[in-house]
Amino acid sequence: MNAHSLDTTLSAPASLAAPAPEARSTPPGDLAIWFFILAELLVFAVFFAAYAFARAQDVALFNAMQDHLDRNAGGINTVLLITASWCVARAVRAVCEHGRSATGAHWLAAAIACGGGFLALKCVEYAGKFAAGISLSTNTFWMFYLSLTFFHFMHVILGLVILSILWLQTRRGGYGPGHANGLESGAAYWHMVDLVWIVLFPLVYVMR
Amino acid sequence: MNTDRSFIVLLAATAATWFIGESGAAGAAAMTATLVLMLAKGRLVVLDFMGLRAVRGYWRLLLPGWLLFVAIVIALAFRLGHST
Amino acid sequence: MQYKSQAVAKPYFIAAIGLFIGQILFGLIMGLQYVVGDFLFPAIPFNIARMVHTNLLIVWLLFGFMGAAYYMVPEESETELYSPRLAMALFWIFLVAGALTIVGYLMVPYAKLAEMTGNDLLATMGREFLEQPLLTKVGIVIVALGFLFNLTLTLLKGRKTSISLVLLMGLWGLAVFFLFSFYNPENLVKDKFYWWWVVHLWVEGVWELILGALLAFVLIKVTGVDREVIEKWLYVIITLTLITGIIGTGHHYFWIGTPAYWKWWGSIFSALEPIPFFAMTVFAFNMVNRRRRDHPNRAATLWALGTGVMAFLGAGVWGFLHTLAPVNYYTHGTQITAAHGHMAFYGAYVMVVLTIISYAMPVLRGRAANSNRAQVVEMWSFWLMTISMVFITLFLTAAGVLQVWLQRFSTSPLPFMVVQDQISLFYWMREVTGVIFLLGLVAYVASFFVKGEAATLASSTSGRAGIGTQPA
Amino acid sequence: MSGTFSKSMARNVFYGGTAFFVLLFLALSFDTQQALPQRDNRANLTPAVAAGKKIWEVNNCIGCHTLLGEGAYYAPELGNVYKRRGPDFIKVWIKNQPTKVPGRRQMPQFNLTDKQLDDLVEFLKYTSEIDTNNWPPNIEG
Repeated sequence: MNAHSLDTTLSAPASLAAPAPEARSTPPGDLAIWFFILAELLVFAVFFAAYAFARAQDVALFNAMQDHLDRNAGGINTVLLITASWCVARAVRAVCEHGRSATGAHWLAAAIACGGGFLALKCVEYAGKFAAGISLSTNTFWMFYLSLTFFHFMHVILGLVILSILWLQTRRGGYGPGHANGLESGAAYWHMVDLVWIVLFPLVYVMR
Repeated sequence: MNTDRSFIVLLAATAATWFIGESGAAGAAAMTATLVLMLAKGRLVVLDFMGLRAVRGYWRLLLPGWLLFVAIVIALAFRLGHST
Repeated sequence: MQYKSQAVAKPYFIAAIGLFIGQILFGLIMGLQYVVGDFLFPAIPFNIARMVHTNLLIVWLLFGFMGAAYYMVPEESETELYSPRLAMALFWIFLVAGALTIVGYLMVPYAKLAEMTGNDLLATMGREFLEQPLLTKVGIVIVALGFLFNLTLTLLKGRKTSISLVLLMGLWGLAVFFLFSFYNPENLVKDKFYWWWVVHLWVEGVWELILGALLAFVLIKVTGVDREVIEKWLYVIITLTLITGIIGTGHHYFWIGTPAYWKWWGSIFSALEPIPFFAMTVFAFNMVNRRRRDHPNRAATLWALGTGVMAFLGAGVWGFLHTLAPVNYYTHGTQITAAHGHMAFYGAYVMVVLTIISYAMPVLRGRAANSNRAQVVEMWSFWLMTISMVFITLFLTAAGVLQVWLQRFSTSPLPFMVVQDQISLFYWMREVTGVIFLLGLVAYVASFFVKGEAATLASSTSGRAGIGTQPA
Repeated sequence: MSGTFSKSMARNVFYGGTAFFVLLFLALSFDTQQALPQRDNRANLTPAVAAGKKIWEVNNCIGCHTLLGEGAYYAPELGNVYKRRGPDFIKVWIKNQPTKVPGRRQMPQFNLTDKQLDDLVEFLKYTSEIDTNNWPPNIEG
């Protein structure tokens, strides 16, 4: 290993252009975003563990308060995020494998719409909770509910900002087979946001 | 394609999770079912959406490992909660 | 030295070292007052000595940061400093203002000083680390603005490297967050809440950008590793620092009247704060192992590696020890905090300033590196100071554990002063170790006066022994 | 095949991540401001308390003592001293300093007037009633 091995950029676009899945040693996207993703996942893991163990201290409270959550909204939001993630995956495929920027941009727009739907629905949920006088200081359950979901909520916002930038770039034909580092990186971040919700929904809304 | 098939499975698994919640099921069986669904869903997102299926080496194991770790911690904490 | 305006860094570094000596002398006075309570009383009461000790620390680190910036930014920007004369004028203003403030602390009763310096106009004094009179605070802002003006213009007219951008962001952040020191509401909880916006967001926020930039600069110079590689790792590390450190402020919001949720937020995020420090250590060692040249200044390399390790130990490990709310409930405001504070400040900020001084001073004095003899003395000082700081930390930790046990945890808790008497043995050991630290500092100063044949970059083909790294 | 690791992406992540956590911190701080009235005992924040805080400050009490655990660790915690010792003890104690016991830690004589002592005690009383999540663990501070 020398100093350069970390630094090697993809000098051969052909290696990515080929649709055949070739074994690679690093994930799609930039390593820098992957460090960030890992750090975020670590924070969420600690947060989830904190929730689970705090719940163990007061199961009755957590179960009672959980009944006030809108599981339908949570379920629909899961569907929205999964759909958005799928759209992003299709967008990456359209651009990276087939070089179809226009198709990719459409998929990204659909993903942004789904993400916007998530935010809207979550706002409705929050409005109901705030109207009921619930805050971070109400009790441990609501502290965690609001902290976890709001922390995730902000990630959705950041994810949507990233997707919007990707959408603009893709529409302009800024990415293509072999030069889609930004697109793949942003997509990976969005999938992380989805992944976190896939844990959060059952943990907070369902499990008892 | 993997992506589309995974998407359908993810929708079905979400419906199942939602149903467990609606049924009000509690206890070890419900917990295990929910966590297994969670692991399955997360794994599909990681492998097919994030594209880690095509990656060899530790990068491929890192995120499923994270999922498994989170699931185990949750399971332990819930066991602790039920036993007290 | 590539740009002659870099020379303004030299007086800043000299002043920093001078004030460092003062800081340590007052530290020794306080250490003795811990066990001989009436030592120097009433000439220098403990609260005055402590104020001098901590304020000197802050001021000399600021001198170090400024000197570092004046040295680094022209070289990074590949242009002369916008105004060397402004830099020199600000140097004298800052030095005189700082000296007058310290003299004021020592000569005038604090309440009288407050009255004389307009504390009745805007009460900002008498809060830990922000004890400076209003005039001094205003002076700090003016000096900082002039300094930032000078550097920002230098940067704008030259090459904009990531290192100088990160450095400037850190320095701007330092100035911006200092403004919260002017906000001192009557409500004690609010006072404390925003007090931490200065203190925490400095040392666990923007100062770490400065730390990262200084370390990255020296590593590029002494290892010859590609700038691209070092700079992208710099970004990764400071990202980790800020995503843990900003919300990590919450670990100060457990017991001061702020809402209970900070116990969770603060614990979760600050528990992850060791990660960037660990990353920094790994990074520093990696870069040195991958070095493409053997820089003749082995002392600077040693300081750079030491910064990584000691910052990780002091800020990372010792911070983690008492950062979780259930632990902090018992350790808050005990000698455990003092132990952490000492090693964290030494490991992160003292050492990084000594790193840049170690690298830059020989250059400012017209050579690539000091003579071998001078470097040996400097390395002795490194080990003396670092090892004694480790022991100071260990003794204070032992004192703290005992204090927590007797005063907080026990079923029949003892009063504060009774406990202090019982742990005095550790305070004595700390004081003895502090004297060894001073010896190390004397050796450090002496290393500047050791003669011998100076090394040049060309003559450095051998001699990688002694810095404790494996060959690549 | 080795992956991409570019400085520009690392820089973007730095800016994005920093902005994200700054905003999150501001949001939490905003909530804290909203929640403080229930905790910070502001109902009892009288002019005497404010005057007492200033006396606390201009005599640099924090240079030896801790207040709610923050300050120097040379002398006892004073956040709960009102509950530990009561108002009269505090005033007599301050008046009688320094003790001049050889070898013992000494507190200076600050020459406070009776009014100033009353204000300081009011400040310490107010401080002792702040909701500190039940800190310190016991009366010894």
